[in-house]
Amino acid sequence: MVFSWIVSILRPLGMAFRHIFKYRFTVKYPYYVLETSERYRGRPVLDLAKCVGCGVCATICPNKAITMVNVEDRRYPQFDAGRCCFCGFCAYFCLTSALKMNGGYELSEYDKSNLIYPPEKLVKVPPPPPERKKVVKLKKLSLSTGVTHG
Amino acid sequence: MSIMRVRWGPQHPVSGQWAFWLDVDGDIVVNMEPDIGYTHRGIEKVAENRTYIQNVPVVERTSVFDAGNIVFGYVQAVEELMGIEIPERAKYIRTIVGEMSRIVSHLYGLGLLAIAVGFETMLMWFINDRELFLDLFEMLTGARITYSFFIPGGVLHDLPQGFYDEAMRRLDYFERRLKDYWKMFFLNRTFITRTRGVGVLKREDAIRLGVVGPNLRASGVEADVRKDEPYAAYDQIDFIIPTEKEGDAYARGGVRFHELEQSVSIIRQALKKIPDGKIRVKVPITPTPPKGEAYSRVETARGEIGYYIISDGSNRPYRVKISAPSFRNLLAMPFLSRNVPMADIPTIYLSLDLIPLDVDR
Amino acid sequence: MIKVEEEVVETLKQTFTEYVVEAKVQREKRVTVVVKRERLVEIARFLRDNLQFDHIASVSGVDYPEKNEFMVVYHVWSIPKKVLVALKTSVPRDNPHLSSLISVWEGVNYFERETWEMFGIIFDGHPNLSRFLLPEDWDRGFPFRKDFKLRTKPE
Amino acid sequence: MMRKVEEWKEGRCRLFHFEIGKIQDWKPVKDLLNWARAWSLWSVHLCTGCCSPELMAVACSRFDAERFGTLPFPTLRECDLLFILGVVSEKMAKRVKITYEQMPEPKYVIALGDCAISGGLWWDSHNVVQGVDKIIPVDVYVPGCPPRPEAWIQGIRLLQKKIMEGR
Repeated sequence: MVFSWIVSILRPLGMAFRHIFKYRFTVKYPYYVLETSERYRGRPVLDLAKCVGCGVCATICPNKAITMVNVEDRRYPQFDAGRCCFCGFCAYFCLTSALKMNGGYELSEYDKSNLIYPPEKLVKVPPPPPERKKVVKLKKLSLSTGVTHG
Repeated sequence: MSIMRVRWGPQHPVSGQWAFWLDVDGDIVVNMEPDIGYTHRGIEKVAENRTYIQNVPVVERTSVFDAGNIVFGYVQAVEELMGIEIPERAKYIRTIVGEMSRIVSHLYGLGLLAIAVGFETMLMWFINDRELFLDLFEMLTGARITYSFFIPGGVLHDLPQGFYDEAMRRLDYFERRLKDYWKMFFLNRTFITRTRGVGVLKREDAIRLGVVGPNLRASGVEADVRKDEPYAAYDQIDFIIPTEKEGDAYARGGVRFHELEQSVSIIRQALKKIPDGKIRVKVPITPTPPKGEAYSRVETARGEIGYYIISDGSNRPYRVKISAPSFRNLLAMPFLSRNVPMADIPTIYLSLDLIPLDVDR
Repeated sequence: MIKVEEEVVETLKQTFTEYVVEAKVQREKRVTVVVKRERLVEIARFLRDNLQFDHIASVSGVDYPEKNEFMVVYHVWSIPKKVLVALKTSVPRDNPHLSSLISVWEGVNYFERETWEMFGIIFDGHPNLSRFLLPEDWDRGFPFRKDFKLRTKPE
Repeated sequence: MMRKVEEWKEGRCRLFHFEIGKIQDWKPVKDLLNWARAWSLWSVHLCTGCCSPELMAVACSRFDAERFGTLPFPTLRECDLLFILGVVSEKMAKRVKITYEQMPEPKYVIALGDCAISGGLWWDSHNVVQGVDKIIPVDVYVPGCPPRPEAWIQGIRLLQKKIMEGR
């Protein structure tokens, strides 16, 4: 009985020791980034040529994050990242697929007013920052190399 | 002896988003009263203000830990109101998402239980294995935690290219890990002594207090909505419902652990059996169900959730009642915290897997 | 398949003839019973003791300002029978008193407390009807009533 | 003696004939202090809303925010950083304020998730504070619902930049 108790306590230590030699699991984020999937819902990006200004995105939005604004007597969506819940309904129900949810997730700001994206800012896909070194593929990180734990 | 009133939370590493009032006599807790409402957002009222599809992200925030299963009940209730039958393939995809969500939630809950008994390695391992499924979720739904993937009428997307292989690979790996977990965690002397006999909930008490989910099954009641009233594709899938008799913290952890194994097997079967076909029936952007009411039950990771939706024929629900699992399990918390040492309170709380978000709604 | 549900409806109708306003099988595993509130506790006790409805699922209040009444719905699941019964009763809006079912199903405790807080329905015999979910200094009325209006535009 | 103790408390004790407190204004020392502050942002465990599952992901080994010195720490008297994890209800708002007041200066606040930024999904709710900046000053806003761990880390990096620049 006592022996089995000792074994039960020593076993985890042994298991943890084995993991020292396994592949490193941590993604060193600002320098290496994880590749997000194609469907990842970041900030929406607007295609001005496709947008017909129907306002379905503003109607369906549960948060009222999208409002329609006038730019040169046409109506375009204006997006407030500080309100969006990233449900992706605006892109899914967009009639002409002018909205796509692939604008990335690095949206932090010091100032709240910078979180509002008027149409001319909404069209830009953010470029990758220069400090990036490498994009880590999901597959490499996961199972082909064995255990994913550190 | 004088009895002292101690407040615990909401700013406390273990307490989460709520507080307890503990009447303590020395080190023994005499009485305990939960002080909840710190995350009360009024989901039920807010839902009356939105259309049926807009409500999907809203009801999902009931408990984002288990977002797949929480929305499940809502969309089923709306479908029942509208009288639509979803395609077979959508049912299977929903089953897969629901079970993955259960795995994610149980891993989180067990990880927290591991903290309560002083087992930080286990927390790290559980949360890291949770990432395996969060990656799969990101592949399938496009979000890590809040999926908004089910809408009335079906699901938003089909399974992506290469999902089958990736999922199978991860499940193989995860199954190997589960064996390690059992050896490391559940056969561990430290864990056993700290959870065995703590917070014993007897069968009669569990039923009387209306406890649901793994907590009820750990007390020896075989009640699971997936078997009692099969929804989605659960009637075509072969699985068992793990139960334990003891009703203590160890049993509740054990039931959750065995449910992980069952979930892995369910996902495998569903991925193999999944038929071809459409994933969504056409539903207008603002659905208007006819007058009526529906009560839909779904087994989430924490237990049965009930959605009672009344429609008055307009495009917004007249009343949405969410009978959330943690709210029903909450009554067990004061019951179990009587005449126990104060050090057992975190173990009891985290073994019941109560989530204050779910309680407050 | 639908036998058990009909049996429940028939038994209830026969036992409490005058007090059951309406009893029907909504669909498979769902029974709806509308009762008068005077004999609510007895009907609930009968459901628990004779018909094995032992597991409380939810208590919801519904506000109908046009009819000037609240509907209180108790959903009770039966673990042996695997049937859900919706026990409905209506309360006048200007005098919302209802006897608490805490002596029958102990699980209604927090549900009734929540319903009191959100709708203002007073459950007589409930041990502790005090602030629960809303802030301690809440004074803006009962939020789930229909006459409590929410914002229509974000601030 | 008493005078000396009080001077020590106020950080202006005379040592080697000049006031120590004034050293802090000397630029290299100031930079050093800011650098030290930026890399030891111990954060408070105050879960206000539903971004808490991502707290786990951030604190655990995959994203490991501890690389930047943000260790979640139980005692808020020793913490510098307050994460507002999502929705702040009116009942919680008072506690958020109390928590913020208890923290020692200098202290920083990161609002995570759009419920904390502007009320988000609960723009019409009866019990939700429409933006945590109505109660306490916020340094960095991190949108997302909940924000990805990477976005979370980006917020921490922005805050570090802000501290190091001495703003």
